[in-house]
Amino acid sequence: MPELIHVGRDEDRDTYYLNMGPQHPSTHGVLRLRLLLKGEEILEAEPIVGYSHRAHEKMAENRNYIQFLPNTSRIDYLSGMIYNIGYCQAVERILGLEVPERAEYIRIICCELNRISSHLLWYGTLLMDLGGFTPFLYCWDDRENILDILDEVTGSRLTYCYGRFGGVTMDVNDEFLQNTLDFCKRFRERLPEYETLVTENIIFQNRCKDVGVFDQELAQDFALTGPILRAMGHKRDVRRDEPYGIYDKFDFDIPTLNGADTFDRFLIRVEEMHQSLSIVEQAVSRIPDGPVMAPKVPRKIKPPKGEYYFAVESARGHFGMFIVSDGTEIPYRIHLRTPSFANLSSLRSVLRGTMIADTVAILGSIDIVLPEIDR
Amino acid sequence: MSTTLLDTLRQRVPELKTEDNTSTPAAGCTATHVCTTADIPAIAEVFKQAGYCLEMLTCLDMRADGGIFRLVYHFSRADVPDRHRFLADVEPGHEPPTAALLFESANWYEREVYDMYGVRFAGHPDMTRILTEEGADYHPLLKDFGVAHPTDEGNGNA
Amino acid sequence: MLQQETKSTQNGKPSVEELLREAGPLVHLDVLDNLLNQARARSLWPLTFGLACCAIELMATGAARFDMDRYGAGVFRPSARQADVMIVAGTISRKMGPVIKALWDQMPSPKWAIAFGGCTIDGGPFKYPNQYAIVEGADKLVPVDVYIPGCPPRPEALIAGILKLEEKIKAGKNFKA
Amino acid sequence: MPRDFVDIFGNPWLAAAAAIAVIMGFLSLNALMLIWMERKVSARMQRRMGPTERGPFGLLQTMFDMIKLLGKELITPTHVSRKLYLSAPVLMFVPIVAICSLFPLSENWVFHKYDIALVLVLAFSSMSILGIFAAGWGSNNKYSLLGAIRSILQNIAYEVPLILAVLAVVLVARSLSLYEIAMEQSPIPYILFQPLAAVIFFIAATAETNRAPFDIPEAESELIGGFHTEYSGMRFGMFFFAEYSNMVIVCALATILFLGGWHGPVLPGVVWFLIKVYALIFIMMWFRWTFPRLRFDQLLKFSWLLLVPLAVANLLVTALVLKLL
Repeated sequence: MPELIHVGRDEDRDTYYLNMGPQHPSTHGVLRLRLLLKGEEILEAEPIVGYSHRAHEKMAENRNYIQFLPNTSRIDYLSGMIYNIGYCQAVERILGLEVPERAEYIRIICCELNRISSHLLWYGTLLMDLGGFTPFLYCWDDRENILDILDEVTGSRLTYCYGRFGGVTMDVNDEFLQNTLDFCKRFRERLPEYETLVTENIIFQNRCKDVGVFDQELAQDFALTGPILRAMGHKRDVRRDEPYGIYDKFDFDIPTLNGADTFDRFLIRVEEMHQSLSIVEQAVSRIPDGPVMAPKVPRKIKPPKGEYYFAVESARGHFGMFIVSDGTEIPYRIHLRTPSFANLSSLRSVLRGTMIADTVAILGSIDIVLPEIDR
Repeated sequence: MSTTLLDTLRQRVPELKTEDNTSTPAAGCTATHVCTTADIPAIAEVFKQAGYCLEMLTCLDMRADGGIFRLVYHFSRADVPDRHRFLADVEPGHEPPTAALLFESANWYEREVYDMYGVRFAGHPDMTRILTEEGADYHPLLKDFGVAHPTDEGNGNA
Repeated sequence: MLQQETKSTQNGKPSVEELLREAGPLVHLDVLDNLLNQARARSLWPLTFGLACCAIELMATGAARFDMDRYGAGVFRPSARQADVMIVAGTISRKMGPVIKALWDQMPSPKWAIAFGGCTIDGGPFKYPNQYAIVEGADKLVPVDVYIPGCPPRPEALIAGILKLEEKIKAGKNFKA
Repeated sequence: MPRDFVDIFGNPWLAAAAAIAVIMGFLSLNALMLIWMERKVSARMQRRMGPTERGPFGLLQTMFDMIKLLGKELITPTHVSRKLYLSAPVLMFVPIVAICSLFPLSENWVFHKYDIALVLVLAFSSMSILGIFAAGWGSNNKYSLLGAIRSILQNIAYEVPLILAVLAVVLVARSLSLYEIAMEQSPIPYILFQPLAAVIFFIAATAETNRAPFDIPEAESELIGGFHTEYSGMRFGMFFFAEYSNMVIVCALATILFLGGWHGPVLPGVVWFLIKVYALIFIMMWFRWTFPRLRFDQLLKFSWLLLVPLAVANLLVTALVLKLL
């Protein structure tokens, strides 16, 4: 007789371990959630990561600054543009390089388009985890438009290597700007359609309203950042708090809600898409002419000895690069402080007492990308 | 940086050497402090009361020039942009006290530092590896581990 | 056949196996095999299984513009028991290696593997001497049928890969690469 | 009186064999077309094409799927309790064939006239849950176990409103035989008398066939495959087959009880019957591709706290109205 499922009996509870293992339709990649279950209720949840650890930081210590560029967009491939250009901005600030005005505007447009495409993918996968397949395909339609626009100028759909120290590689033509404006107009018409299809759907509201409520001290305990933090009432965004590039020239507000549940995290990101759209429209309307590359860029990048830290706002939160240089051409150490590493560790205390169906909803609303956690 | 915070810090940790670098924006923090690992819990407690979060914790392998590991702590404030960097040196083999009891985020950070550098933290609830494969017996980010030949003559991804 | 002749005459009468081998198979199953292969080629059910950046392009291929379902390959089966083709999409880390091997063994027998992306061919951008974290190439774990280069390859490349796999299945035993 | 199979074939055994042949033919052809229809309908709703390369409009796609499934290796995992695991697909499929023999397709197309056909239908439909539970419990896999337990609770929760809604129709028609119920509805289909019962019946029927938004037993995104995680090859094909046959049965029952079976102005009876059945099936598919999935406890609350009281109230009102008439 085969040994049936080991249902451990400790005291009065009959509990068993369930692995929402590395290969699971709704763990957004290769996360393994080890759940201690009593029936359907979760007693303890322990996320096990490391299944897509690719040694980015070790590679950073064997390459000079230029050669690490392709790695940056593969750390978090959904906001690849933001990471790539963030890394360039970090080294520019260390070297004190001046970037021409037009390149700054192009960077802003591409980063915000990338943020919208990352939120669209999150939107689709959250709905697919809750069982609704159709919104995934709708979001993917709009995402393909963004990928086309970015593909024309950067040459790749997902892992961009568009930024260089001192500017960007390719100039954008008017057709690119016109396509971007068309996309913004078409997407603004599509968002109300999403509204009726999903936000006003009573089943979706039941599945998300006050599910996975983050209590306040989690923000400080787990150093949460990004849309999760903004859904808890904190008005914190690196673009506004530590302005980099020319974000201070644009007026956009930081949406905050204080429900701190899955539904508010959902609304926050939808509102952020609106904000990013307005930034892109402002940037396209005010883009000046001029060169896209700084005139004098040193051949060999040799930053002065010392420790530097630079942070950007990626689609998932505060992405910081801690660069230690020992004066040579190869960085002594680049530590990548990724937002999802901290955000995911908060799952340990949030999932206690929820049900399996809620785990899927909460995990979807936290919006993690595994290689960004495992680096 | 509110002076009251600096004063409370100075009381708790008298021999704290502070270097203000609001003038150099590239450093990315308002002040860098050098302290010993023994008073990390005290510092963490001061910042926890003041509403700061432990944003980043990593380690540098300085055994080549000084024979020490250097732990880097970043405390950052939620609403006002204010970041403090703490550098604490650790002799190889010593176990610095953990900050995971005060800041939950330190739990995974310290596990990652252990996984990559082998620096164990005393009092950590679950001192195990987090990223490398099961049964890994090496600490990859140490400078002498599997050094790829220097990229000067190769093209980097040789 | 001449060489065959000399062997059997040495010990006088030909042995039973040689006679059987000359007579050829008793039952001709080629027609059934051919029919099964034609059906298998036209309905490949991939396993829902993304590792890294290439998984996003795999989802893009399943989405509206590059619809894989046109070729019957759009039915993504989450359970390995019901999948025919394992599309290894993304970098295989050392920690993930045994999991992929286990998934491959759980799949029922006429199964194929597509190595999607540079990392599954030979480690891609993460390949450097004494790389400690990744398995450099999917063929170190599973027998790969079709390799699709690119980092990440475009969705059209995946569809071309699936069509190439269909060619291979349709040709059955006499497939020339 | 219509001549049923027993009159046509003489001895009942021959009639039974003929009936089985007709039902299996109808069901298998139907399942093939329904799977294709589901993929095309879902594709159209998701702005994509669906299968197009295999035959005209991809019609041969499901045939290729079935042949491939027939040719797959049937894995019986070692950690599985064989008796339950192997009997599950059969247990799930037998009630379906039995139920099909009770439906009057049109004026003179009936397999056998039972005067208590409705009771038999309800009895058999609650038997198919045994197959799901045997599959879930037998495959000794935690996900399947969860799927099995969920399907039992859901089935019990939605059997009660189903029966109460059907009772309301029986009260109006004063007969348990499907043939007579359908005959009564020649001028006006019962949906006009019993709109609430029709809605409750249709919701409970969607839950009965484990289709979204009630598909929590095989919730793909949570439980991987739910009860049929460990099944491969044609065994999994049987579950797929049974799900779509269940859909046909439930929609056929709905047409007979509420839409007046084969009554329709011009076309012959059977064609009207099939049009109504396929219309209802399209609505069911529509549900699947628009609604996300309900959580497990919300689903049970929805049935016990909303559907059952509504059905009971509807029953009382019908009884009252009939008493006064």
